[in-house]
Amino acid sequence: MDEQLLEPVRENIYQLNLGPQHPSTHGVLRVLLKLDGEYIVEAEPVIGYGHRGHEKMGENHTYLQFMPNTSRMDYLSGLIYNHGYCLAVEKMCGIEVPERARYIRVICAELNRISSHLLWFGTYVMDLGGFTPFLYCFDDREQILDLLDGVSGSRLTYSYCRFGGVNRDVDDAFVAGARRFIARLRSRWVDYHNLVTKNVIFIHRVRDVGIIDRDLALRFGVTGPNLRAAGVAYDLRKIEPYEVYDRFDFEVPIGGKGDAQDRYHVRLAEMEQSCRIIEQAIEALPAGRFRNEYRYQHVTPPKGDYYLGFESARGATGYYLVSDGSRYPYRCHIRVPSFGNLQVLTEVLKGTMVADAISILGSVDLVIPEIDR
Amino acid sequence: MATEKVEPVIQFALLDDLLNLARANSLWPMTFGLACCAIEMMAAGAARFDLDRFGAGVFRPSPRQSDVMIVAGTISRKMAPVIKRLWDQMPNPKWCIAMGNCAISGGPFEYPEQYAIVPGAHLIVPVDITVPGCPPRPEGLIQGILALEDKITKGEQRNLLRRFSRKVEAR
Amino acid sequence: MATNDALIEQLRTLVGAPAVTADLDFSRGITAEVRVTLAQLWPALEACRDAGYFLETITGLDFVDTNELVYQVNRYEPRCRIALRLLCGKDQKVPTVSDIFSSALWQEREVWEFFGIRFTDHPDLKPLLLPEDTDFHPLQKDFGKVHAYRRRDEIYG
Amino acid sequence: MTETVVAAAGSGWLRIIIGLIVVLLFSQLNALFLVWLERKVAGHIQLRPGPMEVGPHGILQTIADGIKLVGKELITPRSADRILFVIAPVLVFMPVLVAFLVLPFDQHLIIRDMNVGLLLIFAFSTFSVLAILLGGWASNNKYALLGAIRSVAQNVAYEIPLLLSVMSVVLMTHSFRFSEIVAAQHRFWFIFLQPVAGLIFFIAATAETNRAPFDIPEAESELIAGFHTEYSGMRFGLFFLAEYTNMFIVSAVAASLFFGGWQGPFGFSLGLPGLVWFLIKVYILLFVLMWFRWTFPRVRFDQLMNFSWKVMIPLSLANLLVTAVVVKLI
Repeated sequence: MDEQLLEPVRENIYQLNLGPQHPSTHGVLRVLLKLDGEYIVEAEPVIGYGHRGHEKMGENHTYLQFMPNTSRMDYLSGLIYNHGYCLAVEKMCGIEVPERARYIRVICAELNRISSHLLWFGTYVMDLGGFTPFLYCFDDREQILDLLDGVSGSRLTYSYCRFGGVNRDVDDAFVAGARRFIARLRSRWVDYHNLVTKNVIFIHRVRDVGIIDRDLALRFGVTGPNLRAAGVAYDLRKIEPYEVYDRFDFEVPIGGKGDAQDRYHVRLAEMEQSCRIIEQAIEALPAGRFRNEYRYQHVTPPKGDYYLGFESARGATGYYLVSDGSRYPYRCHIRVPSFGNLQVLTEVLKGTMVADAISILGSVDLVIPEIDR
Repeated sequence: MATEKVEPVIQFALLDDLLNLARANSLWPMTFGLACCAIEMMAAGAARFDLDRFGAGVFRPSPRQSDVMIVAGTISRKMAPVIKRLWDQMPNPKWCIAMGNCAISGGPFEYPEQYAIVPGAHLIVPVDITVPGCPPRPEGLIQGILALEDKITKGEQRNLLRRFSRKVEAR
Repeated sequence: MATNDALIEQLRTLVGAPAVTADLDFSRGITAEVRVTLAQLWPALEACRDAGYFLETITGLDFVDTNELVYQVNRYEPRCRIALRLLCGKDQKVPTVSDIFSSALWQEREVWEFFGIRFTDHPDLKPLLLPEDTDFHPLQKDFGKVHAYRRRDEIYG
Repeated sequence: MTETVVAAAGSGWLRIIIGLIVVLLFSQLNALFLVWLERKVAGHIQLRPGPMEVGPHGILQTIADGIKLVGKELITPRSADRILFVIAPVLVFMPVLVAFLVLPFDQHLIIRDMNVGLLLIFAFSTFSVLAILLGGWASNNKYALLGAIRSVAQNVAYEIPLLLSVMSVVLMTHSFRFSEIVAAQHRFWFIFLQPVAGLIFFIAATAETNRAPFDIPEAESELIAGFHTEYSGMRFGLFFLAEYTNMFIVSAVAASLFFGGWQGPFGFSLGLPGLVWFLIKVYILLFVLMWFRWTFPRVRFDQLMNFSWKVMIPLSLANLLVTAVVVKLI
């Protein structure tokens, strides 16, 4: 810090402290901007304002006790994080999961992904100054939250998955509700496109802004929709199919040059693909048990380490678990996608304007407590 | 923070009541979220729950213009001084709602030898209302706001503006 | 798996055949595991970068007798996660790989603040997530409440 | 009825004093009403009811807000320039009041029907920019300063097309006097004769009042609250009220210049008094301004500038030229 203050500052260059309390840093991110007028000379994200010590907690809690933490890491796609964690522990211990449970998990995870993207869509347009789409998205999102609330009992931090299944079975009302929601969401696209996608002001704010191309993404480990916007079809659901994703017919939407507009279109297209997955999963939803007969309370995986990668709403996520044969993991490391997605901004933000910085920050879809863990 | 409350020499009871009535019905929160609870706070302000019905939907980004600080989420050690500073930047009279278990007591993240968080907003700023839950549902936050209103007007019956509309509903 | 062969052969020649365990059946989430020494880390990761891999994550591990770093690299095509395991003593410094993968800049800072493993030539080695005046390393096993502090061979045999 | 009132009020000083009192009351109440209306309009656009609980349909909401703001602590940052910091919010409100003096609410309901009424409004409207600059500068806050700089640049850029579009109306009426301009629209409103000028005027006026999509000086997601980041209590309230009164004024000017002021369409008054016609038009325009705000995202600073200098100004110049030629020929 001291060195930073002492270094000779060029004339006309001043520092602006964006955050940690700022309307568009999506949580508690602080970005130190060095500005020349409105142009950014240098940007340094400062993180850690949401650090809660998840990894230490992972070592202090048994495998099951850590489950609620997983949905609080990335609270926008909490169920996907639950899902990944369950898969990791199940693979370690060799726990069989009933078919029905696997389909339920996929349905719920995809619903969660849509809700995460919807929230991103709303907040992104709000960052750009359009307030109304935010409320429309929240209205749609509430329908998903109602569905997931019905099966898991929580609106945001689900902890729905269990080792060997899920917490509660879904009923016909859920299935009908999911169908209704998909129909509703599809009917809303017209409004969204008219209000946002085709809006001239919006197009000018996102086109050619914040380009993250393949090389840059490779250097910084950018994944998820931000990478796919650069034209790389890297989606762990396709590349390393986990659960039953290999049984569904869906596409991986990709963009072209990787600017904010591509990221916008990729996320919108992903929502549609998630709808397709849910539809197929509902069609194929088998009867049977929704969790194993044996309730796995204290699992003791065999010694060794294990990595499971899965695709959260923000990109390639992974749990690295080391077991020493006891009830507590020896090490619990989480690879979070937003980490790389934020780090790349140190390069991308250079030379842009403050208004663009907000647009770029919003377009990469950050969840800060996920980075801070 | 713990300054003694000095009673004014001349009391303006009616004026005070009027001011409190206005304050209670115009609680502008600060745009300020820390973690998961912030999303529920946003949901409370959005179309379905609409905090604006109670006059509390004007989320001001600047602490200078806000009346109530909703501490929504886990307070990390790194963030604590910032929260204190934001609180000091708010003009009097001001109130604080601790939303969610993390802001009340550290919630699920509080355990022996936890190194990263401050267990409770009351350790940094004076908290008026606590809204438990992990995270609380938006209804919970609305109830918290209403409880704060009652606290400001010193009793539910004295919130005349709200009582008026309740009568309309009852009819 | 055939596409992997080029890089894995290259790594075999770099670090010696016995250090490479390739073509695992993915039951542990990785395709190949490479044990590297401090000197071999740079060339091995450079070979990975040249083959189009990206650094997925760096994980630190704290054992009684040693520290361990696990570098995981991956690429944009199916199933090719390679884990590079680096054992380093308690006082040993690790060369930074931030010149090879920019994403290591922050990940190494994180490892430093959590485990106290120092990286040489790192341009900006200060705490990332914790306050800048932090003087403890929370994920070291002698910090706070810990259930077990083991030697490495107790787990990996 | 209005004639008798005006006649009773007489002319000269008495008229000015009564006018000022009425204007003060009207502008304040109107601004409060507009704030409420904005929140209601926003609410209904966004699938929610808006203020509902404070009084019937939240009608008392803005009064509660106002009383609360009066009762708030006034903070002056230690590093701020005290005098300028205090003056700025007062300064932003004064020109707004002056503008009311020359607005033609009805044929006879003008407090002072000056022959340079139009010029007076534009002369004083620039004052509010000065106030914003002072406020942003005196706050000694980087966000406020950025907001102030943006505001000045934006206002300078949009003042030109605004005035140029007004000039084409003036060319047609040969007068700066509001009553004459309105009277000239007895048959055809100028929006039909001067559609381009009308459009340019409305866009530039939106920018002048710092309304979305041109609200970059107070862009919430970028600059916290822009130039009034450091203002608390009623000082902030004054900025807030001034914004809404400004909105009223530009809508009133637009209604007078392009929509026939107090006159009904095509000379049919439909039995409604002039004041009603005038207010109907003004509120429709105000609604459009609110509609803009809740529909459009914000433009970027440089795009805003480009739009003004590269599109609006050449267009308004061309329009002025065509008008001049046509007026000369006829």
